[in-house]
Amino acid sequence: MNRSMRPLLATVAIFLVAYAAAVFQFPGLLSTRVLGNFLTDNAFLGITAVGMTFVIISGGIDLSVGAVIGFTGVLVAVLISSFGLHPLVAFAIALAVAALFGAAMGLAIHYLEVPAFIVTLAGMFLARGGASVITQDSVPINHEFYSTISSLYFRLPGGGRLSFVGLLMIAVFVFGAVVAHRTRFGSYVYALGGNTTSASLMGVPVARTTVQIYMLSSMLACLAGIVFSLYTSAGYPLAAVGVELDAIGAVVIGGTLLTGGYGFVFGTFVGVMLLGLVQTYIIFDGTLSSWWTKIVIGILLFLFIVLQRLVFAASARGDRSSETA
Amino acid sequence: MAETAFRMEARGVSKIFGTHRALDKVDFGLLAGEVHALLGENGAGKSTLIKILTGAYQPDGGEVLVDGEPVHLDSPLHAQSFGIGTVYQEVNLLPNRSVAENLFLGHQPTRFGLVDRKRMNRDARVLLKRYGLEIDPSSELGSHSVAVQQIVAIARAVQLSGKVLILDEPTASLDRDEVQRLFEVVASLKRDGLAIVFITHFLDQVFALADRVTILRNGKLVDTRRLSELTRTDLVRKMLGKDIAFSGSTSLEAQRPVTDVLLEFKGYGRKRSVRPFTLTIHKGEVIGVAGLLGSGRTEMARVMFGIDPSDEGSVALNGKPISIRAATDAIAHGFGFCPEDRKADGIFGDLSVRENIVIALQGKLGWFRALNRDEQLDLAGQFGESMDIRAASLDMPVKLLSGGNQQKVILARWLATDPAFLILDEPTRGIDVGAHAEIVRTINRLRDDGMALVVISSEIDEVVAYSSRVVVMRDREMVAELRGEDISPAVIVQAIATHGEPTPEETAA
Amino acid sequence: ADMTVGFSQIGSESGWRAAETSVTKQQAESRGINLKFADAQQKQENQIKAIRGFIAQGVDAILVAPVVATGWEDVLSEAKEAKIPVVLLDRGIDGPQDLYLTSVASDQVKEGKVAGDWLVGTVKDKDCRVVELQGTVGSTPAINRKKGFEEAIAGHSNISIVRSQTGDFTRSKGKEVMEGFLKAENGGKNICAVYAHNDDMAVGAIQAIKDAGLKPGTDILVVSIDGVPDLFSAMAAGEANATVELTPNMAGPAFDALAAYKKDGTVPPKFIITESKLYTPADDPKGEAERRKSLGY
Amino acid sequence: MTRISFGRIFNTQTIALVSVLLLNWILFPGFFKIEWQDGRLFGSLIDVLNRGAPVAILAIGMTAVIATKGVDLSVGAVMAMSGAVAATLVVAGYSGPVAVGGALAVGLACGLWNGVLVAMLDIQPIIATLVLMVAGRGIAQLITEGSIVTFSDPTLIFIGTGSFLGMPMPVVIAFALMVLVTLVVRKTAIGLFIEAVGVNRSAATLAGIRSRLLLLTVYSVSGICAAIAGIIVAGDIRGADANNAGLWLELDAILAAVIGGTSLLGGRFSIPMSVIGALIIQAMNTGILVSGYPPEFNLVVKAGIITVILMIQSPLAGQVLGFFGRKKSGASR
Ligand SMILES: Nc1ncnc2c1ncn2[C@@H]1O[C@H](COP(=O)(O)OP(=O)(O)OP(=O)(O)O)[C@@H](O)[C@H]1O
Ligand SMILES: Nc1ncnc2c1ncn2[C@@H]1O[C@H](COP(=O)(O)OP(=O)(O)OP(=O)(O)O)[C@@H](O)[C@H]1O
Ligand SMILES: [Mg+2]
Ligand SMILES: [Mg+2]
Repeated sequence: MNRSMRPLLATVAIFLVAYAAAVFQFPGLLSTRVLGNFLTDNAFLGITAVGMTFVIISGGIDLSVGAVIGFTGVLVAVLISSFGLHPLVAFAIALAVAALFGAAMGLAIHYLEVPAFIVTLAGMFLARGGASVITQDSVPINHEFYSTISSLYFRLPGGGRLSFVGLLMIAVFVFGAVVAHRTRFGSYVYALGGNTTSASLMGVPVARTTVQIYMLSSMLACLAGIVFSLYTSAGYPLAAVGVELDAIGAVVIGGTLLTGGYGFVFGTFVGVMLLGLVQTYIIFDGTLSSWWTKIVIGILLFLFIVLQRLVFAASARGDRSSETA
Repeated sequence: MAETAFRMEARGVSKIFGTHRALDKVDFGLLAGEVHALLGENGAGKSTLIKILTGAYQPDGGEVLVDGEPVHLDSPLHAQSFGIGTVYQEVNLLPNRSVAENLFLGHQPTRFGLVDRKRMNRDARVLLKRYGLEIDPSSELGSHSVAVQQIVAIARAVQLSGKVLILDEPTASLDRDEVQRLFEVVASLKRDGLAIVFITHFLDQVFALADRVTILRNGKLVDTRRLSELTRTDLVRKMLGKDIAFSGSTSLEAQRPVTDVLLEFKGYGRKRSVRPFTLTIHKGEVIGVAGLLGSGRTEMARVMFGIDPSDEGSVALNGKPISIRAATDAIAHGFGFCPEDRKADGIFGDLSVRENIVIALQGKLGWFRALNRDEQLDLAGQFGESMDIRAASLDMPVKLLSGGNQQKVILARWLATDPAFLILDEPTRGIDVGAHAEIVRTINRLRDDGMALVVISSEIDEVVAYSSRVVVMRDREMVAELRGEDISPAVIVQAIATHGEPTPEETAA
Repeated sequence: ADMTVGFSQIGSESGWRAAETSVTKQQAESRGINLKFADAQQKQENQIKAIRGFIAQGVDAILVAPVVATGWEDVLSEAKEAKIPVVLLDRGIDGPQDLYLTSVASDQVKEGKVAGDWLVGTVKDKDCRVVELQGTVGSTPAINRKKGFEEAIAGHSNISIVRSQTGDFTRSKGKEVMEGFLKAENGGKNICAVYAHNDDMAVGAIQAIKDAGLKPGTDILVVSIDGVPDLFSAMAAGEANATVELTPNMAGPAFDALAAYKKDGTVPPKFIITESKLYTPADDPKGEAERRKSLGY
Repeated sequence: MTRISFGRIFNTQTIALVSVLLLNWILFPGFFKIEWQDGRLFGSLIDVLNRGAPVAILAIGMTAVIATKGVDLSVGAVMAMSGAVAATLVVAGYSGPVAVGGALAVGLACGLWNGVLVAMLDIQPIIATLVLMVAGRGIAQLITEGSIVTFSDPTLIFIGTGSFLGMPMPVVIAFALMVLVTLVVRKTAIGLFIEAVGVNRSAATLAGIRSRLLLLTVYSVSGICAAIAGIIVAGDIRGADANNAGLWLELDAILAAVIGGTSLLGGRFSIPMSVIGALIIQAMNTGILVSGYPPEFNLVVKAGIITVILMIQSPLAGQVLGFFGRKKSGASR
């Protein structure tokens, strides 16, 4: 078995066990309604996390995604409500802006040799600030296109809904998995995460790939912003604050190493579902105060990480121990 | 140079790092169907020239021509498009990806725009077979030893090279069989008309393979000649600019009197790493460790040094049992260890040469007895000089030194701790003839000073040259301990090669 | 049967919010209501998740303190489909009114206006340069309280807002921003009053004024909104001049409305507006501070 | 270090700091005015130092962590916790020094916890410290039950707002801490070991450095620094605001370290430079405050200035400048 598969399998196993345990306590969790909600409610997070997976596999990080979601929502809302553009046109404009934004960050990371953490932090300030310069209010979007989309869903037996945005997220995951694991671009991404010098000597176009990675991340964050605006029919400059940390958390819980080079897009999917499960569990429980909610989320995060390490360590024991320390 | 039909040519290239002229107006031409050896001391500028020829560096002067046309190679990818395949000095592959992907990265076979993994793995298997390597192409490259990675790097370069193949010290971590296979491959590529550059510090290999040689010294071109016009001594003189006395492969002068026992490993071993071994080491003794790649020599060293602590057996120092659970324990007992993978486990790339040299001693002194800057400079200067480390300044980052000089820095680091027992894992890998002789001399000197050493090496001649005893590893097990008369290349090779049937020593024991 | 009510709270970003949560819990307990509490950590998406979760559990009613006005239609229609009444607490939403049973909230614009009116009444014809400590940029209360205050002083050219910066609704930012204002306005000599969008920032500002060697409440008037105990204490010490109370008991009226609705289908008024009462040093600030101690501010 | 050459004083960080200060002066002419009032110095420049102190203190610990190739996201939450503990202790009747001791102990405990996760369990620092970043604020709120615990303990208030020789206490504390930590890392071998572990942990272990113990120490120092910063901000507002104390300050601290020239990839570090980085950030914030621009522009301005600073610092800029420099010297030859 491939060594790098192990954290992924560990995550899947943990998810299944955790879900089973939660269902045992609250049988209501095993309904199509809850499952449908898992997809719909986490769609924007999932889409963001796909982009984040690429960034992290390449050894980088993108702190700007939450702000890009907020910015996109505001931009789209203003374009539709104030300028009367068709949503699809507004989407295209937003995606183009996001692509430029991501490209600028990628260029800065590569040519200025500033760590991604800092470049994307500045990007976060810029996007968040840009959104509040456009408007400070939350801008409602009243367009029939929006109502059409939100009425697009499959009804599942048992009252659940398989919504358009949920399906879109799945499509993005499939797309992400194919790109990561089945294209040359994908192999370049892993190459950068493995060792940038080696990658460059092996003929990987490092500059181009770096720029493409951050473009991809920003564009997926933008798509997530569009989904968020569909989800709420509005744009709000403070939307999705802190989503970057959720996305990073999902990616890492999904078995991708923050140091780069290893990871699976599908793992991220499981990571997103795990986070969703934790939140749903806390809601079903309904007795946790604000502070206990934070503490419990922290504890669960800790347990997942430790569990993953244990599973990883147990299965890696036989290997040539290359990591000394 | 009268020939004009160069496949690839560098005309008057220069490269300046800061104030250091790594290359100074060097001309270098490659003919189709030749093996061209590029020789020079550590730091002579060989790797730098290669990097310019392959677009990894941009020259500060001069030009590069392919088939007579001046080209501007702006990246290794660009060079690849001209059919130039390269193995760089340090294995530059991706340990996190599969073997097959490392072979084909950037050129993966695709179907409908998607990478066709099945075919890629199939092709990889076929390709590697040529080098006698039967490993799972979908396995992670990092899970294989340096040697395997080296072979993969070679296979990748060969497969990318339509016109020119450049090999920068490809044989440094290969054993005889593998070197032989590589030579066969090179010979056949030569017949196919490729121009091949070959960098090595092994003169035997130069004479076995090369048609012409180019010699660099201190970044300047010394000479380009047909090999047949040169003798071994000529070569060395041109490289060093002076004569050196060859110590030759004379075995130990005489049986020296057995001195005090320093260390005794009894049934020492570690599960899944190395089978229990028993070894007594005396003061003033060099124990050579021979074995095939992957035979567990490195593992043995790691267990001795406590990096992978033993889970069986005992060890005694000067007759008193000690326990070695971590590297710090070993160091506290006066051990030292130069690891085999200098990039990953040895050097601190961003730290200065000075800091790299003092760090082990400082580690021994602890957190609060800091050596001040002057003491550090003294120490670094002293050991830098005795090891003949070529660095523009002791304060430059060690990563800017040539590979051989980095190796000397690590050796100096341990000598500075004044160890009683030193383990050297492949200490001469990638080191030029001058330095090689230097290190062998150092080993001998240390032994005469009463230090005990364990030296792992794939160079059997070298092992013979300095060992008081030789232990042979096979399949992670110590299978033989040779001494006296038995320390000869023939016996060692036989002990390594013997499969199944016990060696004479074992039956005797 | 016992009623189970889900409560989606924004988070715990301020003392007032903590008080609202604890008052809601107290009110639920005293009525024998089983309260399911979900903290959204300031995120709308978490609130939507919580509401969906409540629907999936089949609660009898849902209370929401919406973090932002927009974006509730889809999820509230789901609640409606599931025949679960929804009551909005503390803030309203943009959207069709049939999506919720009622909204229990203060009028934030009015809060700002009450504060502004007080200032207008206090300074009369004197020139007054006001500095404003805004809430979090883009948050609804910040926008509305600014709007209300500006409306109140609109007709009075002697009163003008000379500086306005965000203090993020926090004490320490309120203090830091006030320090900056004091420096920028001639050591505070040019400032006649400070208007803070919440009491926490006002408390910070009071400290900054004191540090600058001026007397808050006398040299610089202090007016703010919320009515938290610490501000009443400051008022008792003569360091604050006015606060507009925002009651943390939004849940009481909400539970009453729900109980009546469940019992015989009485439809409550669409908007239950809580009182925006002005407190000045004349209103026994010491006693007010004491009275609020147990509410979890 | 004793050897400070002029080349080290005139570096990009100090130039950036001076530029931002000058920019502030252009926007607000009274910026450099300093007065003596009530036995202490008073002025915008002092505000920059005073308000910058908590982030500077965080940056001191953060720099050491980053130099080991780590990062500590939990410092903001640790600030909230230590403030909460100090406040509840004095409210419960304990003396000020006891409260300070309790808060520092909390910081140490948090640092040890992070250190154990990173050094013993080999969890990646970002994730390891994310745990405490999330849970820590919850714990702080649990301690204060979500409210702001106000106090009037003179010790704590003195730490937050007192002054010593005319300088605000936070500035004095930050300066003392900077000198102390700098001396400790440079006069012992600890600095070298931190850099060695950051550059190549595996080689450091092989060279006999107790890298686990070192990491544990470094994260503990970061925790203690965060606790000190937490006491300061609590003392400053005379209350522990568990909800907001230190919120997002971890990002400022990281930014300060990076502006100060410490690479997120570990290795070389300079604590005084990180402190200057923190002052640059605060000078920026104060400048925005006194300039009177509407707050919507705060973040955009901040992003712009960061970008400019990073561009000046980048190797590319160095090459461009070096290129012109070389050309000039070449011509003069
Ligand atoms: N990136 C760099 N920056 C500064 N100096 C460098 C750099 N790369 C190489 N050098 C210096 O250039 C000189 C030539 O190095 P090079 O690696 O080409 O030597 P080499 O002949 O390949 O030696 P070896 O046999 O040890 O591999 C050395 O002195 C080295 O220190
Ligand atoms: N030719 C090979 N084919 C497959 N695996 C190999 C080969 N060579 C080495 N390995 C792997 O590398 C592992 C350990 O090699 P290691 O480096 O410890 O051995 P060594 O005797 O020290 O050799 P050297 O130091 O010369 O590389 C082996 O257990 C084996 O799995
Ligand atoms: Mg070389
Ligand atoms: Mg080995």
